Amino acid sequence: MAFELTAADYAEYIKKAYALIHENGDYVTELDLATGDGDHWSNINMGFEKLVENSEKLAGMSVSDELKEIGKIMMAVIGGSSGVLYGSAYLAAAKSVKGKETLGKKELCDVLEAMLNAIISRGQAQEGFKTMIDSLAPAVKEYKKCLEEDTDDKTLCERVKKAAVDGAENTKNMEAVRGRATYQANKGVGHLDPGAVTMSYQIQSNMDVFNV
Amino acid sequence: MAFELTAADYAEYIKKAYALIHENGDYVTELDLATGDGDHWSNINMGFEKLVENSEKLAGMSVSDELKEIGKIMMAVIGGSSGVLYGSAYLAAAKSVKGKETLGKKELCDVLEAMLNAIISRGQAQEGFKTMIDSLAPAVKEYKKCLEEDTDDKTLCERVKKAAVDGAENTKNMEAVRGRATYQANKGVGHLDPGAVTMSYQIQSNMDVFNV
Amino acid sequence: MKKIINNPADVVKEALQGMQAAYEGTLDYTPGAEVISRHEKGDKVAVISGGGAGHEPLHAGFVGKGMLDAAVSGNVFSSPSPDRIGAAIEKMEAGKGVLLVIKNYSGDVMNFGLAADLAEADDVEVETVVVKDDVAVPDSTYSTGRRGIAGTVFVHKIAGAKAEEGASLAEVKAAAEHAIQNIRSMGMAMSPCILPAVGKPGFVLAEDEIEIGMGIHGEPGVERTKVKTAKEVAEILLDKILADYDYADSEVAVLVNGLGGTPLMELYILNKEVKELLESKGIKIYKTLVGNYTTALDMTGCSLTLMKLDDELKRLLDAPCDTPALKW
Amino acid sequence: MKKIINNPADVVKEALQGMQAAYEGTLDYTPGAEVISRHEKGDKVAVISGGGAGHEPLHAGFVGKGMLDAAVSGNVFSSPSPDRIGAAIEKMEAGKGVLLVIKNYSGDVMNFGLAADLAEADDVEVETVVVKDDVAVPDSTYSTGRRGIAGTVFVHKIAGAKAEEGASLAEVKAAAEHAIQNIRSMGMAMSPCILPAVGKPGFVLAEDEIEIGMGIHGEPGVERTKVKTAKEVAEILLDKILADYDYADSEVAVLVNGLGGTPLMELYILNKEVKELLESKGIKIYKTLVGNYTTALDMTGCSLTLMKLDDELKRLLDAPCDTPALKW
Ligand SMILES: Nc1ncnc2c1ncn2[C@@H]1O[C@H](COP(=O)(O)OP(=O)(O)O)[C@@H](O)[C@H]1O
Ligand SMILES: Nc1ncnc2c1ncn2[C@@H]1O[C@H](COP(=O)(O)OP(=O)(O)O)[C@@H](O)[C@H]1O
Ligand SMILES: [Mg+2]
Ligand SMILES: [Mg+2]
Ligand SMILES: [Mg+2]
Ligand SMILES: [Mg+2]
Repeated sequence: MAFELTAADYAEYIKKAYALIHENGDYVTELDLATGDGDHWSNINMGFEKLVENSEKLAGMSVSDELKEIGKIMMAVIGGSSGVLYGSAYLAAAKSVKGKETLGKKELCDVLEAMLNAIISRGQAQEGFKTMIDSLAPAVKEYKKCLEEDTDDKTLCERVKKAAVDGAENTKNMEAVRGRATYQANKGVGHLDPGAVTMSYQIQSNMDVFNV
Repeated sequence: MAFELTAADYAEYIKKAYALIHENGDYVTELDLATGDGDHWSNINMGFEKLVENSEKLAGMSVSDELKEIGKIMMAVIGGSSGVLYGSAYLAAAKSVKGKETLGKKELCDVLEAMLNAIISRGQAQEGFKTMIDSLAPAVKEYKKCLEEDTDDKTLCERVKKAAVDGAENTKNMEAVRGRATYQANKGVGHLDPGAVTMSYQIQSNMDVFNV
Repeated sequence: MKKIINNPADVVKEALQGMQAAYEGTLDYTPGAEVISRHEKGDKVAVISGGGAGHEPLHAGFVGKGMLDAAVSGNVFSSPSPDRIGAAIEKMEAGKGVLLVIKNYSGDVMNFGLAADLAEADDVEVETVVVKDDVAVPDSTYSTGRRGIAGTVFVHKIAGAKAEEGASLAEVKAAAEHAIQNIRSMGMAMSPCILPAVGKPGFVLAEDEIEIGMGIHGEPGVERTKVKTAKEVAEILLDKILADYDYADSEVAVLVNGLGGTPLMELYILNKEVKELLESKGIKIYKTLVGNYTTALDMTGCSLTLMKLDDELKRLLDAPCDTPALKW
Repeated sequence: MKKIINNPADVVKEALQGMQAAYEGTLDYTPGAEVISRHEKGDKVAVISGGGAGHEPLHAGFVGKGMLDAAVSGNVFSSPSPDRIGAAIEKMEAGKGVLLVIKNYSGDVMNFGLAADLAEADDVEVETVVVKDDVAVPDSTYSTGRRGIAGTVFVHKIAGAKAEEGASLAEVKAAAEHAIQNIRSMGMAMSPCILPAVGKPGFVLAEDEIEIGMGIHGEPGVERTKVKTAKEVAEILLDKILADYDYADSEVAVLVNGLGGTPLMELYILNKEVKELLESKGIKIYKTLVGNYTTALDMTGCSLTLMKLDDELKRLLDAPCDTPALKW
């Protein structure tokens, strides 16, 4: 597909992300058991399940309304830290593309950047704090770079994906400053941050949907 | 020793019985776990421990006062079913040899019989109900028979001991009518009654002390 | 064995000391006798209960205005001895007589019975009632028969309220008997408890097994079965209770009781199911208690108790009470 | 996993339904928002708290006269979402403002914070206080910092009593802050809890190991150590508390809290030790609570909380309250 995403495409992406999250349940739960309280996967999985249930409705909206609706659903269903963070992120994303029916290459970048900023402001965390930010921030940076360099779509998708995955991977050696992992004696060092991992799943699925 | 028991001999017997009870802790507990609530050994062991602590004092009394004191200690320390039963038994035993300084062959039989009757009346149980009575009653019966047959002391001791042990052994196939084993679907069939087993330990030790 | 204790032999004494410390000025503790009693002695019939320890808050948790005057503790799961019970009687009897509320276990019946005999011999008027609410066990006059379990809490409430009104010993006993006749309970266990003196579980249940009808000392129940949903558990327990006594068209007090190790959250879920079932059967709920009232140390599981109410029982149930574990 | 539940996804909803059923006419339940609120709305500052489920009786168990006006529940161990919190605010605010009592977890702080912003946008006056009593965690302004645990119960009591007196929002907030400054807690866990949605323990402790300082969601503590006696546990917890805040020569309220799976008997034994230690240090005990007040599902273990009292805090602590889990 060309880089012109409809609400239906985005709903399609949600399904893909759900599948990837869903099948990694044990792994993500292990991570949150090691660094947090063990519920991150069940929280986020429940949220995506709800989104998938609503995917027909979502697919019928304008993209910006869709993003807003996703934010509301995520905030209501997920709860916990990730609920309010993703909720805030999607509401901000909706605002950033207000009135838009579809998303072009540039708009998708705006969406991701709006999400990043919303998460940072809601959670008072920064890159390097061992959170979901550490997957999203490098992905946004890479995305912008690709736009500057005007790479082809396939390259962009691969590079953004890699940035997100590497970013999640890098949380392994970080010390947590925000969130439950701060309670660990070693601040979670040695374990990936579960929120960064599920963020990377979403960015991967996102890029996969567009890169076809 | 001849069959003339002093309070000191009886206190000596208490120590022997304690030793035998003490070393069979796991076994007796298993039995009460299988048929009751698992505390019989700890109850009775605690009682004998207290008696042993008091053995010097006990040894200095007349035999009948000693039996009364033992009854009081047992009732106070053991608690549960066996506490009140042994307490009642020893109080009745003291009465049966009231004023006596020592116990002859005949008096010891009276003591055991008084105990048996007290247990039966306090607990409203009979032989065959899968209780401590099933060790004590045959022992008393055999004791009387030996007195009638005027056997020598050694034979008496061996026969009484055997009756007590066999009696305890026979509870294995009995159905409980009183006590916690009645709650078992099979009424405890297949397991020895813990109270009968500890009774048989006492009678064994008793006979061993006298049979020297 | 992981327990917050010092020495297994001292758990009862130290727990009662620690309890009394939390109710300084309201509750007294008598060392040796292991009795918790009301600080103020009432000019009324004394209602006294007790039994083995390990069922906290039963019994000492129900000592206070409108319920018990004293609770006597035995060792863990072991009946208290007659002299302990005698000490409680001596401490709280005020010349108006004493009612002993006994749960139907051989040990309790024998020890309280002997204590009653001894008190009578000292010219104290003593009456006894025996609680036997556990429908998991067939009722029987020949054998030991039905156990007393969580329904005991209602008996304490009713007898205590009646005594607080200034009723005579005969009247207090009659009220307790009346409650007992109208109370039925049924329990279920999911995992065993560990006695401090034993240090290991008294029985084993497989990872997917529960035991219906298990007693509060781990006495075997009527059936081992696969793990059930809360709804199924409610149905099983309630069916057994309703098959034993006629609650049709009546108003009831409900007690959803935890055995100690089960989180309150699960007891509330069970209560939801119990409520829906009772409503569907046209049985009206007058009052509900949900919580750990009669436990078995750290056993997981629950019991359900119904008490059929009439105007007298309602009045006595509603009467004010002020105890560590029940207060209104 | 053996739990009395129907479906792991429904535990919170069904537990609150079952709870409300037990307090018909006194407490209301708002489906979807998972809010338990007082049936009567007071003409006063509304005190609202909440957080993840699984800590029962916290939070809904403290809704009632003299404590909370509403409690908002998230999923198990998960903060409630802003819209749920908003529903509670909308239901109970009476034009006098709302105090949100938040435990210091990122999720709670973010969700309650957003809810407060949204309510302010709707012209509802909202203030927040953040409870951070757990001395196992170093206090910090840079990182997430100290957790809120069982001391929260005292904050609910103090803030609720102040609001009941008709105080202004600023005054209620000040009373809550004052309580928070004087409260410190420290916990210990002996075995993990099992989340209904996860079905297996979140961590493992060896048969002879305990973890000092573990949080109420199983967050790691400060030290794994061999099983200790009750006396040693009391010493360890108290030392850590006393090292953090100066309680010398003061009067305190004590909370010996169970984590859910520990029998009351053990908590009483611990209280005996705590009492003796405090007495030996010349710290005067004004009031003691012993029981399961802030739990972690079926986790075994305990926490100890001290609140240093002055005349104002004593008055507010003693003020009457009538909630499912605290009543006097
Ligand atoms: N302040 C924060 N800023 C950004 N991300 C955060 C923050 N706090 C937590 N997170 C993310 O949330 C994840 C945990 O989410 P989840 O388990 O659902 O919530 P909770 O911690 O409330 O149980 C962490 O792995 C981390 O990535
Ligand atoms: N009514 C009774 N008559 C005689 N012996 C009894 C009676 N009830 C119980 N026992 C004996 O007591 C033993 C159990 O004692 P114990 O475990 O100490 O008391 P409890 O049953 O109260 O836990 C049984 O094994 C049985 O031998
Ligand atoms: Mg989590
Ligand atoms: Mg026993
Ligand atoms: Mg016993
Ligand atoms: Mg969580």
